[in-house]
Amino acid sequence: MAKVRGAIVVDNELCKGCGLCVVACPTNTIAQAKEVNGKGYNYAYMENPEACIGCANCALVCPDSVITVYKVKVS
Amino acid sequence: MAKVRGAIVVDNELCKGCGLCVVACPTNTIAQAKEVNGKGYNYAYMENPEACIGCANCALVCPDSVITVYKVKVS
Amino acid sequence: MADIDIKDIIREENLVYKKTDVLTDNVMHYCPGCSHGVVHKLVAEVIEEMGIQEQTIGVSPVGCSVFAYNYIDIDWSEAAHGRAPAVATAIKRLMPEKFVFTYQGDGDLASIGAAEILHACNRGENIVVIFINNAIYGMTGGQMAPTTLVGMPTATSPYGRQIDLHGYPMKMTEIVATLPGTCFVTRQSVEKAAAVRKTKKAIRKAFENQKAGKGTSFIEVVSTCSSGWKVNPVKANEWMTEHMFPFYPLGDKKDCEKDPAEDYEKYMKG
Amino acid sequence: MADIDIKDIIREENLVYKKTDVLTDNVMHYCPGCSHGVVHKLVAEVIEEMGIQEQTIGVSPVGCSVFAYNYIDIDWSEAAHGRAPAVATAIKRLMPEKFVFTYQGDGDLASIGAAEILHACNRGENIVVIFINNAIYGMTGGQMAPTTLVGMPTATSPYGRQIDLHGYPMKMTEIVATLPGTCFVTRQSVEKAAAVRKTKKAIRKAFENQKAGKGTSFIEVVSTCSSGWKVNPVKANEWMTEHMFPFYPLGDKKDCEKDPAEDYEKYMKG
Amino acid sequence: MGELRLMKGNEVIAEAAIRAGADGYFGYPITPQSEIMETLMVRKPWEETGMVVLQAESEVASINMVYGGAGCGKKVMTSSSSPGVSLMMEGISYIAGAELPCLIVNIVRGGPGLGTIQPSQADYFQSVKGGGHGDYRLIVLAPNSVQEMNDHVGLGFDLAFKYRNPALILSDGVIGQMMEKVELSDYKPRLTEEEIIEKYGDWAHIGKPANRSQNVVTSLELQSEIMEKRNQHLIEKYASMQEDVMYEEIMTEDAEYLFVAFGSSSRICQKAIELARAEGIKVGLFRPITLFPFATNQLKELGQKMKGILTVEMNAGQMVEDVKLAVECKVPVEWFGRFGGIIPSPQEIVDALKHKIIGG
Amino acid sequence: MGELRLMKGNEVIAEAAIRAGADGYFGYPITPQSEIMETLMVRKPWEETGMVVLQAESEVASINMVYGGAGCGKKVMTSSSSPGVSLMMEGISYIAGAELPCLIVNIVRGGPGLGTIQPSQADYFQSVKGGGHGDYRLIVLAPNSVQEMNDHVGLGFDLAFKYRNPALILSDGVIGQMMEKVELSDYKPRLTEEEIIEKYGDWAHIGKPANRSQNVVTSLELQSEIMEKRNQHLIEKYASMQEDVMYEEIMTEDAEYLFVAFGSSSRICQKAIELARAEGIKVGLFRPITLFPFATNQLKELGQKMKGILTVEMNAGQMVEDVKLAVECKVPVEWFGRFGGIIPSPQEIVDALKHKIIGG
Amino acid sequence: MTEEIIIAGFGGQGVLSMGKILAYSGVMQNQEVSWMPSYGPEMRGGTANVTVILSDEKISSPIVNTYDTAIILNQPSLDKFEEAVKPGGVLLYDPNGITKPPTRTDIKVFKVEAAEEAAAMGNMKIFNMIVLGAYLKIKPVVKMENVMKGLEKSIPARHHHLLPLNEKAINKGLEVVKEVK
Amino acid sequence: MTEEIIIAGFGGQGVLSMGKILAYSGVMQNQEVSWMPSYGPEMRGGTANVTVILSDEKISSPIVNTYDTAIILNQPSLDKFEEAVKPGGVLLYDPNGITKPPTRTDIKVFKVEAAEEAAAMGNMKIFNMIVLGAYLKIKPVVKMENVMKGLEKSIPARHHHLLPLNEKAINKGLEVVKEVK
Ligand SMILES: Cc1ncc(C[n+]2csc(CCOP(=O)(O)OP(=O)(O)O)c2C)c(N)n1
Ligand SMILES: Cc1ncc(C[n+]2csc(CCOP(=O)(O)OP(=O)(O)O)c2C)c(N)n1
Ligand code: SF4
Ligand code: SF4
Ligand code: SF4
Ligand code: SF4
Ligand code: SF4
Ligand code: SF4
Ligand SMILES: [Mg+2]
Ligand SMILES: [Mg+2]
Repeated sequence: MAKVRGAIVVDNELCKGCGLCVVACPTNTIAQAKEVNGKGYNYAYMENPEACIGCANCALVCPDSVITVYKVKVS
Repeated sequence: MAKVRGAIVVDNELCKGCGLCVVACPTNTIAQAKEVNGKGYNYAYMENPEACIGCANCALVCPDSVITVYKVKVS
Repeated sequence: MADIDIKDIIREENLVYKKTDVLTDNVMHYCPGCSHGVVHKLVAEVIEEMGIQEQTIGVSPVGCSVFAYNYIDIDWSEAAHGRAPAVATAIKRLMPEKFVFTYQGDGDLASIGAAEILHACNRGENIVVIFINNAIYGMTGGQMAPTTLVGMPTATSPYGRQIDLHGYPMKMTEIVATLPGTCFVTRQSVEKAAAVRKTKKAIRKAFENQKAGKGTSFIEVVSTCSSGWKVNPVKANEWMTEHMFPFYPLGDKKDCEKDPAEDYEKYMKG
Repeated sequence: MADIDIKDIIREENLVYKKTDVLTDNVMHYCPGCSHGVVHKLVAEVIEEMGIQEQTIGVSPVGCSVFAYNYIDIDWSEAAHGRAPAVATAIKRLMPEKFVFTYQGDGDLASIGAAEILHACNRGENIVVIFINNAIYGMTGGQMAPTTLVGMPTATSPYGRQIDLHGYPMKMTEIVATLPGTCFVTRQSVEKAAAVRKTKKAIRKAFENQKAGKGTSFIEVVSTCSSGWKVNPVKANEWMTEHMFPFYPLGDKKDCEKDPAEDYEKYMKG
Repeated sequence: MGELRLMKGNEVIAEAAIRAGADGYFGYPITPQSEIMETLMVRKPWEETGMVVLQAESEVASINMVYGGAGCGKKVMTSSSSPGVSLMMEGISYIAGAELPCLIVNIVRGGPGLGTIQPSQADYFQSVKGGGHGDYRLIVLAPNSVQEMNDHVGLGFDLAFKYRNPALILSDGVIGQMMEKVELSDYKPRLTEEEIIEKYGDWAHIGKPANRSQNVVTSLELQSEIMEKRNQHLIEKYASMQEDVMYEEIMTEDAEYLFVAFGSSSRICQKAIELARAEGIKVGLFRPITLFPFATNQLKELGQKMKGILTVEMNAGQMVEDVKLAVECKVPVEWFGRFGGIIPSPQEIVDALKHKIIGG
Repeated sequence: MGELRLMKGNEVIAEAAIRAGADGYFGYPITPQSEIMETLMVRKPWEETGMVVLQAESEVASINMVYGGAGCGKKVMTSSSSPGVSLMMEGISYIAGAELPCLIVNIVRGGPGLGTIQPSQADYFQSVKGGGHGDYRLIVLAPNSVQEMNDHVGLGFDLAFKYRNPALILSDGVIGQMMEKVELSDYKPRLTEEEIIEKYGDWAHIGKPANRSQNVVTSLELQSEIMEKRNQHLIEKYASMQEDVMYEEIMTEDAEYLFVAFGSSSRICQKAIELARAEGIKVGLFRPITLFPFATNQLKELGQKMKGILTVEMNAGQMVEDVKLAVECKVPVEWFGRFGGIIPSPQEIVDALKHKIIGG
Repeated sequence: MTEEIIIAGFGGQGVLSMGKILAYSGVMQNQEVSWMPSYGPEMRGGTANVTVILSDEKISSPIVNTYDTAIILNQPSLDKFEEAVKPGGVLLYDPNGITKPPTRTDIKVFKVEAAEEAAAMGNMKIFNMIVLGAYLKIKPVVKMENVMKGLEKSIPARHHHLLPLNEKAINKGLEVVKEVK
Repeated sequence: MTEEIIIAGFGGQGVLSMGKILAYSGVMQNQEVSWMPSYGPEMRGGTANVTVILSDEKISSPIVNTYDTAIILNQPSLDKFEEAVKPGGVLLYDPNGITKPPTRTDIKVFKVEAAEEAAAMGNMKIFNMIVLGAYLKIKPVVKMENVMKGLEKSIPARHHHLLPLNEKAINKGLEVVKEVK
């Protein structure tokens, strides 16, 4: 059975910490960092990288288009 | 049997000769004069005074409110 | 047939119809047969019948009826082109006990003043709007209006209104009927006595609504402009009956009295 | 579970989603979570997918999205408050082979610009209108918009919108759907991935309509303004889902593809 | 002494309107003056004095609501900023033509077009010469402090009613956004219906009793002979406003040079005077408070004694024309200004005085 | 020689626009200029040259359509009369701020407000000083014959594109409604897409090819430093327009007195010169053809030789300020005018010269 | 030569087009011309007038207050313009509908029964052409051939078949005009 | 006495209200005051600043280009305003987030770890009151009783229960401010 693994790259410095990706992720992959970036925002990051299925939901809802999504099939 | 007779008074000088009363009259009482009034309009008048039933249709449609209507019951 | 002399009929006691005193004695500047005259009379008669001459403020537009104030004997404001609903809004809000109505042409109300009428109706301003739709700009010499029918020639559509060039004729009455601020929206005409009677009833109802604080009442009167249309008044009425009525069907579009609650709920539910 | 290193996933060949090149690299000035950002992206993606970046002219409004031109990498005109539909009308009529869209807020489109949008839609201008309804004036600091819900507090209705004072919230989408010039009228949202996908489809369809010369396509996006609403972006989406959607129900209001003839006839018959 | 507060100029406009017994405010949001309507909405004067406050659909609607309200003999007002005021030009011309009293507040921002929201004085011509069509004039007041923002609301209404003419407060973000101490005016009750009938019953559309003829508010007159008489009457009215001219002279007794400046730039000029006098330059300030009527005679008398005059404006040189006309070109008159939202610094002004006037 | 016709001024505007290769006209009916759009609609230029003609929903929409069209690098125009032009003030300020070329025609009627439809020159200030907000200037042309109505359309477009600035033809019902002989201009083809790319590809929004950066038409600039630079650039541009100043001198060689008048009143002044000279009064006429740029230097040179100057305007005295400023108050300058739709008679003008200047 | 003419009557009497034909005739013989109509509220049912100037020189003002000739077609116009005829000038009128005829003695007064003649010719539309003929008899400021050219220029091509009728009407006017002494 | 102060930082740090309290304190002791904020595009997430002037005389210009005191709460503000402090004047800053500290030697530089102290006190909202306290230590231009009165006047009545906490924060500021030598 083919399985899917995904990963996202968030541009930390451009993320505004709105948290929309966090709630959009079906797999609870994302969380907001405790630290803030240069603009004072708690940027998003993969808290549970293994959970990501590369569905791109997070990227779709991100208003600042700072998420890039990758996906591979693993068998 | 009670019958109705009517009559209208047209203010000749103010009539603009639009002819709307003529077509509104159910009894063909009204016609437009061959002569024109001071403003050059062929004013309306009772051509068949006996026909008038005082229904006021003519007055209702007159844009310049220059028709006064009278009505009596005659037995 | 009982023989009776005309002189015996034409007597004070036999009077059944005369010009209302709420109309002034000024000779109207309108062209022969112009619908404006009939509607002026009806507004004046309703004001007389309701005994509200001292409490009524009219707002006249820019259009042939700009001089409405010369004919209906009440206090008036002459509004800038299209802005009568804004003017009336302020008058009514500042003097809520008064009766306030706008009297507007189709160029005035549907073209340049589209935003103002839409918003006044949407706010549900407690006013009466009389909308004279003669499908043309009468005053400026017969240019195309937003309500000009497809194919109808005007000074700015000499070959007739074409959809691709000028767009569709607009049905403002149907649009304002969708707004929850309006309580009574109707389309009438004055080409024959029966129609005149109905229109008067509608105007009366509109003013009664205002008295009862029900919101905006909107009365379109499908009208003629023989000068703009370049036909005589009798022909104009015929043309209107044949061509305007099918596109602008007469009748009430909305009457909150009939079911105010349902209406409101429908809107709020979307 | 197959074990694979993150680094092996994050590889060019595994890329499934990245920011479109039609978006510039400028950092958007919008507040965190603002819906404008999402919709900008969708417009940019559609332009990219259709390959029309060189032929598309955008018209930005006065509102928070006034600077849309800083973000979508095409030629733009910044329009006066409310007048984007007039600006777009001229651009499209003078360059019919180009793709032209307006991008407008609710204050811009439904309040000051009500006449212009109504008439552009009525003329059936062959343009796309993107209408961001966040129920508030974002740019000027959170004042009441024509679309502000009843009871919703804003800077100019601090105790919530009251019908008697401020009138009803307006449903522009329902209004323009009644106009025969529009070919596709829909209401969408971008609060979750599925909604984003649907909205993008709608935008794509709108541009395809323009290509096919079908008239005005009008896409309302029910949006949030966390700054104006004074809640965080996640809560804003929740609030929108709970309060805005019932009043502004999502979905297509009109799609001429489905039955253009019937629609037209219905209008012409009244 | 009235109530002392620390308030923003914009907020004061709102508060002063309520206290002046205003009957209605109609407006549309625009930076940097939205606080005026916001303050009113928070204050809810309709519950207190009965004043109507309405957010209109646009500035075009606002000014026409003002027209409607003013026609009722009511004290009504609107406020906006430059682009919004431009949209009011037709309406303002109507109000002036129909001779209605009202108050318009313009918190000017830099133009042309959408421009900038920063302070500017570039709407001088529009306000003073008439940006709308036809020969008309507004009464134009230029406050230079938060206190005057308060005072000019009452004054503006008073003059508007005295002359049956629109009055305009021309200010900008400096005065509108700034907080200063302000002594608020006492409450003045709104006029009752009876009072309005008594005072304005000869022209206001307030319902026509049987014993008088119609009151019609209109600016239309198709007969040229009558229209010309109306214009003539207006011209005479505008000339008569000279009796209400207002201006201020600061440190002019011994002055050899003169700044002429209004509104916020007059504040900067005061600082510039301090700096210049510290260097031994005897300079004073002539500040027109009413921009229309303009203090032509007073400026002529004072100005012609000077060695030179520098007009300081946050625009490309507008009032300078009226200054030249006032002193009849008998003294060198130059202009100095910054624009686009930039506020000149006191030192720049002193430097300009040196270069353009003293050394020039 | 071009085609000779007997035509109304308004009709000529329409015809000249087609022949000038105009791409679009957007307008709204208003007396006394509706013939412009009507003539276009009858002529159907879209079938001939491809010119777009659209009746807009209002003057506000018209001017914003012009803004949109001008941004495409197209030759676009609108026309209206005073109240309609007042409604365009915001849009005109935007066009000036965004530096777009276009042509606006104002066939002035008497104001303020709805006023009268008869001829007037009371929109001088609005046109020349800027009725909209912010520091901007229009190129203002004042034709005084039907022939110039033709000529100024082409000229207006040329200057508008030369300076990327709106041009305005300020005329009135005298010239608009009158028929005179006119030699129509030859047809000039509309620019092709390629030509527009070549000429205006650096600023017009015509679709962004991969090899250039975005063209954005906007008047917005929130950074004051940049905004001030934009204003500075505009000021310099307006000053540079002096090279295109136009004026006419009639019988000034031996003149001791001078009429200054533009547009239709300059025609009446010509008749007045005939009458005055018959009485032995040596009077000439200085006619500014461009009201902005104003022929300040030329008028200064000529005017300062005179014993006195009478400015004749169909308004309450507007251009007279610019005349005074031009001659630097060195010569008595007085104003004579009629207004409200009344046209002064030649004899009245001669009388005014005698009373206000010669005897005064 | 400069001829300053006012033509005034009711709207619908062809006042403006008569002026236009006259002006066009001037153009045809290389004169300078101007045609300045009244416009506006007088349009609807009211009076209409037009000032036509024909001149060998450039025309200064298209608006004048006194006229060499006044052509008057109704009473209100007579009331308004009789005084404006220059001493020694010409007043031509159609007596139909005139209740108070002109009284000035320092000018030459002519009348033409144009309405009557038009009715007799069975076509009220040529009324103004009869008046034009009458005027040209009194003041042959333009040659007949140029009048016909002017006429051709000023009426739409689809009406060119009416040219002979118009010519007949003009000739009728030349015939029937009479000086009132 | 005239004290011209600029307070500058991020939006949300309480820059404007700190200035307001200061200004109100001046009012309470009968001084002339002005409070002139930056406004506009800087609002959203950007920087905010306010010029406060306290004086015994009438204040001429509410806008000045040099300051007696600059209170600086982030790096961009430091970059912008360090140069604007008059020679001999005061620069007070919170080092939190400051990467390039002030370098001028002709002015007195102070620092207050207000963010840190506020966090320690468990309430970020009193951050600006700590800064205010620090300022008052350096320049006691207003009496503490008037500051408390000013505070009372400038915060809504429903928040008056927070006055003691604010007082505590001000006192903390008085305590922890340090001159940087
Ligand atoms: C701002 C402005 N634009 C245009 C006009 C010219 N104008 C006067 S009336 C009118 C239209 C009248 O048409 P409508 O409203 O349909 O009234 P009607 O004359 O047909 O009754 C127009 C465009 C004006 N007076 N003001
Ligand atoms: C003529 C004019 N009036 C008012 C304004 C001020 N203004 C700027 S944006 C805006 C409203 C913005 O609200 P909306 O259109 O809903 O856009 P949002 O910011 O919510 O996206 C207003 C009133 C202006 N710039 N011009
Ligand atoms: S791609 Fe899908 S699973 Fe992965 S982080 Fe984004 S939303 Fe979550
Ligand atoms: S949606 Fe985008 S901006 Fe918002 S937190 Fe996630 S990555 Fe950051
Ligand atoms: S009252 Fe009736 S019957 Fe008599 S004339 Fe009038 S319409 Fe005819
Ligand atoms: S309807 Fe009236 S105006 Fe018309 S013809 Fe009859 S009476 Fe005369
Ligand atoms: S032009 Fe038309 S609307 Fe105007 S008065 Fe004449 S008929 Fe009536
Ligand atoms: S104010 Fe509202 S609409 Fe504007 S950027 Fe912020 S969240 Fe978006
Ligand atoms: Mg109409
Ligand atoms: Mg919004």
